[in-house]
Amino acid sequence: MMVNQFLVIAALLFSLGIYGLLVRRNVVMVLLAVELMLNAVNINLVAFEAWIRSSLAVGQVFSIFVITIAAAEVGIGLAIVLLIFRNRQSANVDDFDLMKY
Amino acid sequence: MDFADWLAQPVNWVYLAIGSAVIVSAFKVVTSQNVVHAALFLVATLAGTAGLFLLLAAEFVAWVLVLVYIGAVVVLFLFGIMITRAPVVRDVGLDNKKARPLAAVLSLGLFLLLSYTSLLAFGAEQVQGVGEPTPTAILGEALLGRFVLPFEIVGFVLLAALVGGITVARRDLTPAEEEERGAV
Amino acid sequence: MNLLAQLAVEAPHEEVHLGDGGVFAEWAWIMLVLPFVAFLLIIWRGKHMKHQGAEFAIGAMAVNLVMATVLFVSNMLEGIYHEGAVEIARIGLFKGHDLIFELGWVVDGLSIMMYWVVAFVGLAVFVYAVGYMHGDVRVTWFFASLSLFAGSMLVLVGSPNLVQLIIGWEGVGVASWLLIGHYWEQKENSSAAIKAFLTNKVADVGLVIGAIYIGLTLGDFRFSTLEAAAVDGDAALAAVAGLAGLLLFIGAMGKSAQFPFHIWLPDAMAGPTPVSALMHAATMVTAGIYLMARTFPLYQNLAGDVAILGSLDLRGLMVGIGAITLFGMGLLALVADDIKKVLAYSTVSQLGYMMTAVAAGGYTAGLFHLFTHAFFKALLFLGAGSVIHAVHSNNMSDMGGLRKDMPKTFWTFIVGSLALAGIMPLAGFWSKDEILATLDYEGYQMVFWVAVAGAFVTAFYMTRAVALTFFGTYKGHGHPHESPSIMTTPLIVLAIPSVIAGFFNIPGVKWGPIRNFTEWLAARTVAMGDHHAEAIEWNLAAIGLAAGLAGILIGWLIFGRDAETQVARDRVEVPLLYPLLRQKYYMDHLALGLVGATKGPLARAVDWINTYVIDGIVNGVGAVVKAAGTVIYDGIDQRGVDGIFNGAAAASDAAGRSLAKLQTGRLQNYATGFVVGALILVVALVVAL
Amino acid sequence: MNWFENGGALSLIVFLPLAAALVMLVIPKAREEAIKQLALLVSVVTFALSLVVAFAFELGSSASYQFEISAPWISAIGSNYHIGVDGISLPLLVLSTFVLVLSIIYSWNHWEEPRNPKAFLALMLILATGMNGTFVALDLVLFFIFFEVVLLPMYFMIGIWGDKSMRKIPGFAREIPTRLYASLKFFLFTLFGSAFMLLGFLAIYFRAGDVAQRTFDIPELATLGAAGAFSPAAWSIGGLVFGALFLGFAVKVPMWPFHTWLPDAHTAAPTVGSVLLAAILLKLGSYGFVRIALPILPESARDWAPAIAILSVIGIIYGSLACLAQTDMKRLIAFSSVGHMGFVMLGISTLTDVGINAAIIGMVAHGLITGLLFFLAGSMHHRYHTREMSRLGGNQTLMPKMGGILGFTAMASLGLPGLAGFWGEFMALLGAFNPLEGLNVSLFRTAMVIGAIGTVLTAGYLLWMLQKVNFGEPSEEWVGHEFHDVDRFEMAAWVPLMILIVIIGVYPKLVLGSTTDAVVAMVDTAFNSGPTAALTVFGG
Amino acid sequence: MNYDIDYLALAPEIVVIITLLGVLALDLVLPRRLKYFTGAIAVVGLTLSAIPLILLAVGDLPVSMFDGSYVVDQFALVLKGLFLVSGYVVLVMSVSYIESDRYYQGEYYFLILSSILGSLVMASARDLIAIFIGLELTTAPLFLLAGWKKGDLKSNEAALKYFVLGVLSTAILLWGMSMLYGATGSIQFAEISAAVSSLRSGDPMMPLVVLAVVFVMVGFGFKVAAVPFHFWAPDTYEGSPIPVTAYLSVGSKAAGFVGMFVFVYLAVPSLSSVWGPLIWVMAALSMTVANLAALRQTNIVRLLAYSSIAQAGFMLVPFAAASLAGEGALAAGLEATVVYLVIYALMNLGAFAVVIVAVQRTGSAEIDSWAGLGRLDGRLAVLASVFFFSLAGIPPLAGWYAKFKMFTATIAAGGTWAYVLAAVAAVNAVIALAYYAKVAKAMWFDDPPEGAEEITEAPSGSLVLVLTIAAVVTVVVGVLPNIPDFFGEATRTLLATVGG
Repeated sequence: MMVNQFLVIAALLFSLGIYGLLVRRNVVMVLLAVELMLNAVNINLVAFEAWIRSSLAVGQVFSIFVITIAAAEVGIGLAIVLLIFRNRQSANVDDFDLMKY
Repeated sequence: MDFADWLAQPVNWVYLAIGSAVIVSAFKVVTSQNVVHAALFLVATLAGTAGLFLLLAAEFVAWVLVLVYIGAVVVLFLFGIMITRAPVVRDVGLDNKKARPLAAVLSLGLFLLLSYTSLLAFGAEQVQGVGEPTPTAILGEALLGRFVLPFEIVGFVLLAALVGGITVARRDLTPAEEEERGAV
Repeated sequence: MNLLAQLAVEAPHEEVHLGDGGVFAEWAWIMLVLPFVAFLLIIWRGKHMKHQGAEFAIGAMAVNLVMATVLFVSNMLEGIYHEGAVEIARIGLFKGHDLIFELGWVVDGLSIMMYWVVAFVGLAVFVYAVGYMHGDVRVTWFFASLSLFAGSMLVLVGSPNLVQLIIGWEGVGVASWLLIGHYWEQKENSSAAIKAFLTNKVADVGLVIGAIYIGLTLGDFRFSTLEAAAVDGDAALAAVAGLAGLLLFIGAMGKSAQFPFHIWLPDAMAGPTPVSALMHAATMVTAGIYLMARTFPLYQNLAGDVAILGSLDLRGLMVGIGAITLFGMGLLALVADDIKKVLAYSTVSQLGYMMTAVAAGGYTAGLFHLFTHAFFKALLFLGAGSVIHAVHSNNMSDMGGLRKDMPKTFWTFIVGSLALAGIMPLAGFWSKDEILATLDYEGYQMVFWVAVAGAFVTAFYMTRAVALTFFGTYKGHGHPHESPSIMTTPLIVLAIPSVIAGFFNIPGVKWGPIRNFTEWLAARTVAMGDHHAEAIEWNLAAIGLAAGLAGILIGWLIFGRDAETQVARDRVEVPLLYPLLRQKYYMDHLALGLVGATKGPLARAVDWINTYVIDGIVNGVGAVVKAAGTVIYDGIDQRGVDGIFNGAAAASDAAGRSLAKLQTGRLQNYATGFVVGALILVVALVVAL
Repeated sequence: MNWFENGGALSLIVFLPLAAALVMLVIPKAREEAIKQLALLVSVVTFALSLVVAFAFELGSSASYQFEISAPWISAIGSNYHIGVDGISLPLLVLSTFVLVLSIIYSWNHWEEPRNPKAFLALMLILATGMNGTFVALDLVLFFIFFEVVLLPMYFMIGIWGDKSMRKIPGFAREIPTRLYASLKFFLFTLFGSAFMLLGFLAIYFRAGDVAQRTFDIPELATLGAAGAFSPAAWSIGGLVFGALFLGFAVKVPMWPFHTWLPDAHTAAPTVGSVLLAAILLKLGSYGFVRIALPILPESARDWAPAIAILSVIGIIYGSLACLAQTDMKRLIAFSSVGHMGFVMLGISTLTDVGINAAIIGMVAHGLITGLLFFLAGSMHHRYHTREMSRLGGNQTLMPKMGGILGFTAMASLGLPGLAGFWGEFMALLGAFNPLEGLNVSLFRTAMVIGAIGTVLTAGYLLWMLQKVNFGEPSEEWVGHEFHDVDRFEMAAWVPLMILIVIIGVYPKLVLGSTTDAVVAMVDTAFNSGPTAALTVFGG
Repeated sequence: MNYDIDYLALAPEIVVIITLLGVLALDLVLPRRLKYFTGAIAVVGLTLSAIPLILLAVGDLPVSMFDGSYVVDQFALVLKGLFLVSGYVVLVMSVSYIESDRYYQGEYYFLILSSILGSLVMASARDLIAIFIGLELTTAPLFLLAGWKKGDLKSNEAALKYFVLGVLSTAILLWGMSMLYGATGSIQFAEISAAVSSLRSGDPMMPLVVLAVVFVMVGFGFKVAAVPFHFWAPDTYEGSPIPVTAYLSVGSKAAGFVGMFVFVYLAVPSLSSVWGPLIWVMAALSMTVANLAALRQTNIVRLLAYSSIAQAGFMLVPFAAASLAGEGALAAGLEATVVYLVIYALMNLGAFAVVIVAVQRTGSAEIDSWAGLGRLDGRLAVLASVFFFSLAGIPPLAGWYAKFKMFTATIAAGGTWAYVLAAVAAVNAVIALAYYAKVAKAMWFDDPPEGAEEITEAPSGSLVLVLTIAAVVTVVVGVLPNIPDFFGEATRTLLATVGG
């Protein structure tokens, strides 16, 4: 197996994540897209680790950190979604443009 | 090594199977017009990713992914969806349709860029030690030795997310309610 | 080797023995300073004095007269020369030596003559003014200004260098502005004052630049240096002589009201009459002649022969302008109704004589006429003032028959008129004769005849003025009375030199130990090199005298017998010439830059022109310049230059507005921007590397 | 008295006003008299100190810096607290302290709304620190700081106490108060210039040599400059660097076409603000040319000199013509500065000892004269509540003393010989006659002639102003008004100026005696002209 | 492998950790009226953490741990000091603000302290993981703090925008990091540097590395709010509680800069042809776009947001210029940016403190509501003027030296691009003045609203303290720039210790 076959999948996930981030109106959906992107990075890291095979398995360690952080981000994100939803009765991103210019 | 050789390796069949599943489900994550479906497709994507990890000798990471993501994060998402989706007042599309063309172009461009750079850089480099999972002990030692500091710090990230998340997400009592409760 | 060093080793260019003038020459600076002291005293205490400060002015002028007389007499007996200076600035190492600015005083034949004339005429005018201005507005200020006027003139004539000359020169200009505009409640008067100042100022550009040329060429502004260099034929000076000479001449034209700079002078009659007397006799207008005389060696040795245009050399140009002035302005005097304007044009005409003479090489002749003219012109102006004082009008059409009511004024006026007309043996005859002799000797035959014609015209218009004023019947209002003695006494005092001044320079005649005028003036650092007749050339004198007598005769025939002025006027109203003269040769209009006016139908053109005549040249040119100012200010400055700033500000503002619009408030727009930015950067850098 | 001569005196002159301003902050607003007295006392002490310095100054060696001190300041960049005076800066320093005293005296009973003497005087004292500091600074960074320090106080002076009327600005929809527009414009213009000036300073700094040799020290840099270290031949951006400096100084002067802030700022500023702006602040720019731009970048200065000369004469003519179009007396006076500073810059552009001397005496004279004119304009506005010349006619009748002083000052301003204004103009023309060898003589002579013609226009607009303001019958609207002629505070502030105008007019050595050796030394070192044997002949 | 821990070197972090845990614990037990005590604990804790910092500074440096992935050198100490001081100021500022609005105090302080802890880690982090984790710890609490005014829709929105864009930037950053790891096989900066320096143009690896570097820089660019990664800043600044905004504009921004410094100078110094132009563009855009947009602002906080974007642009200038001049100029660029950062932190915090006082009084952050402040409360207006004009860079206030250093480093770098950037910066300095002056104009030149009365009561003691410190330091530093220079000089060790 080539490294690249994983990297391409990662690139695809990452790009899809961007797509989702840009088109989704619901905040939760946006968060899902972000998870895709973070996951793509994990694929990269693990694939590289499998290629490099460093003594400390740095890639895998890194990906564990990323997973952890991603979980934390989701927690924060959902907290914010709840906060907003309670005040606005909406989780649609484009409803929020009180501040501009 | 040409494509036929590549195809001759059985592991690549597995790869193709899992990979296409990951891609399809990821695609559905961002295109599905049903929020719950979208979240479930994320589960599929992540599960597929975990499969890929297994292929890449990252057993431990694969299970972490399954546990943390599928076990916790996606549940969290579903909660979020339930809370925010249920009382939707207006019937609006899930996507901002006007944004689609630009977003599609951008993400396609990004994909081309990312894959081009990667393909150019790594060519036909092969992953090693397929089927030789990294011993979890190594990971454990690394995490508590060389990476003990980030490990500790990441705990504070989680703690902060927890404490802050709760504070932010909880509903504040109105002064009246507060008084009531104080009286009790 | 620089020029100063040369000067230091060479012997001074003295050809005649000159005395040092003694203590009076050393202290002559007092004369220059005293009027300014008087000025300050008048401003400080004048209001509280009995004569509102005239005392200080008169006192200062009296002291000056005493000092000037002592010097004058010494110079009569033995030529004296003294120069003193105080350094007021020094610019180190300028082109190898220091460039020095000095204030000082020079006591030599030329300046002594001027000191005395200024002091004498000045004193007479000051005393007269006490009577004339009695009860008028701002008498204190008037005398302060008069002192300033006289003081500036003294600074000018006492100057040993060009810079101080400029100081005095402009001081005279400012004082004249103050005095002409004395009655500034009326706009015409202040406009006339501005016109005088600005016309002079335009000419002063020539003086200043000329001074710079000379000063920097020689490395020194001193006249003595200039004279020496001119006599030596210094090569550096010779190279700039033509241009510098022309520039100085332009300056002189302004002050001395030579055509076409004469335009300011008639308007300057807006000031009180004593001012006119002082201005036309002793100060201001003589300054130009004085400058020509002071720098005479330059013209005589270097500049005169520099070609200006084709075969016309600088000297020819100057003589020609003098000639135009002396004849043309005389004609204008012929048609003026305002008695002061008659005298004013007369002055311009006489200045033309002086300029012609000096330019032609008649250093002494020109100055001699300046000398005699000062007395009788002051006398005439003061006489006119006396008449005006009596009839409360400047116009001769309001006068007539005054000889019985104002005998002292009448007789002194007659003396002045005869002197001006050049009737033997009064002062004017001798000086005019000398000018004619000079023109003849220097070979300016045509100009000679112009001068003769001018003499005729002079006699003619003075006869007209006398006839219209003192003969015939009184046409004004009220009953005119003779002026008080404080006014008539100066008339009488001035009448004396008007009669006798000419005797001091009769060629070939010497009065005991008193040297003649030629020798007085010759007391300079270098010889002037002008021609002096050995004896009276009677043929020339006869021509001049005949012209004068003819003028009187014809004038009397026209104006004397028939006192009805209107009729008289009609007789001389030659078609074409008369309107031309009435409109002062349209010079004002020319100055307006409106030459094209003649192209249209004449009537309309004249009408159109007349509308612009009212405020005269300064307001006319002023209007053009101010229009230019408006264009510059409104069009270019406010719209263009300032517009760039305002435009930049507005553009920033607009850019800010549109950039702020990028901040739509939509999260996904932000994300799009984010991604687009990142992608562009990556692609650009990947491609670039 | 060692400390006194080793920088102590100058430091006191510079920082005493600042200290007083700080002290003033703790005095309660209500104790107005105490505040005023403190300000006056400090300004008088500063002035006295500057006089002591002037008298103790060795005129014999005016080319070298005296009362000098150099102490380490910003060690990282080798910038020092280096101050000192030479013959060039001495007259300007004295002028600066002198005008401050007069301004404070004048302020005694002239307060613009919203009054607040405490703030006003404090700003004035801070301003003084900036002004004095600029004239003594011998380090580029220090110079820059002081140069900029004047901005804030002046900004506030204009903005708070300035003209309250409204103005329509092209390109903007709403009318805005004149003072706001003017204050911001002043600030932006100057900052724009000085930002580039700073870049120029830095470029010079880095060009000065290796890390150890880099310096901001003006005398050292001047030595290097004379040796050709910054010549465009060896340093491709040398000309650009001069351009950057030029931008900074020319805005301040202001030279055409960077002048447009000036009429607005002057017109809108409160009287004392206009006075200080005209009398001192403008000089900072021209002083910068003499102190920094020319000695450090002599070769580039040569290249730029014709351009500067052309801009100067444009300024002279343009300023005068613009004056003719004015209806507002104060604005007219403001525009006149453009013309007068044109002469100063013409002098500087000749790069000769005469021209630069002319510039300095021109600066001093302009400071005295235009300062006085602004005092007068302010006082008249105070009484008539208008600056429209068409309404002011007959001022001479209503207030004879005021009219007389105005007449005198106008005469001085038009460059009447015998008064201070003459020397700057005349010597600038002298300088333009024979510019530095190598410069285009005919260009400069043309400039000379145009400049001389400019004097006529100058006379024109000033006389015209006098005619409109002073002469004629008073307007109907003033019938029944009682006008107080010049009061004693005004007299106290103005008479010294008038006396000095006359004294310098009659005895310019008062200024030139101090400057000449210093200028000659500067020109000699920078342009290596030295004494030339032959006199330049016409056309040569 | 020896992964010994030098506890002294970690002491500042440990003290902060103890403090934040203490705060959290105390918050549980304290009754509501005593909750403010948590703030006091936080302040004291931060003060205490400065002690080991000083001990370290005088001790033997540098200390290197975990294979050199965590280094305590002078650079780290200076920046840690900066984080502690600005954190300290923000905490002090927060006391009255948080108190007055019934916010959750204990949690608030806990989160602020967490963020500070993250910054401290970043300053010493010398590998990708550590710096990533540090960055996350710095940022994550701020996502929540931005929404701390829970009932305020603007605050909600601020949190949301900050969060989503923050996560996006994290993802991009991570992609870059992962690629760097793949390309070099290491996460350690020194090793990455060694691997990367052998790359030549045309190497198939090059585009990937370029992409990775840009992506990482995008992540840091987001933190420092450089254009075009600034979009969140105006909205988030405006909506967040003002002390949080102050911290965002100072502490968090500084953390972004630290990340940039360390990454650029230690991990990919040889790729200056990549990050140099990148930073150049970000600098030029940040200055120009933000300054122009700021001209239009009517809300003071939003104005300060744009201002801080523009200031970030100014800070990037020497950085960009240094990259163009090669190795020698890097130190000068670093020093200039650090000096700028230090000065900026002080004056910007001062400005925010003034805003807090004014907002507490008028209840509005619109510039118009400041009209006539000069007459109503002269002292506050003077302080505000000091800070705003210092931000504008008017001597003798400290801001001038920041700009001066910036120009110095830029000109020192030399070359056309540096000069162009300097010119752009110069023009922008002028534009910036226009809007800073707008605030001064409102305070001093506009008339106070009808019926407004002179304000005599002083703001709360903690704010007075902050204002006084910031103002005094702003003026003193402006007159004696040796002080920030001292710190700037010290940071040069970053280049000396690792790789050189």
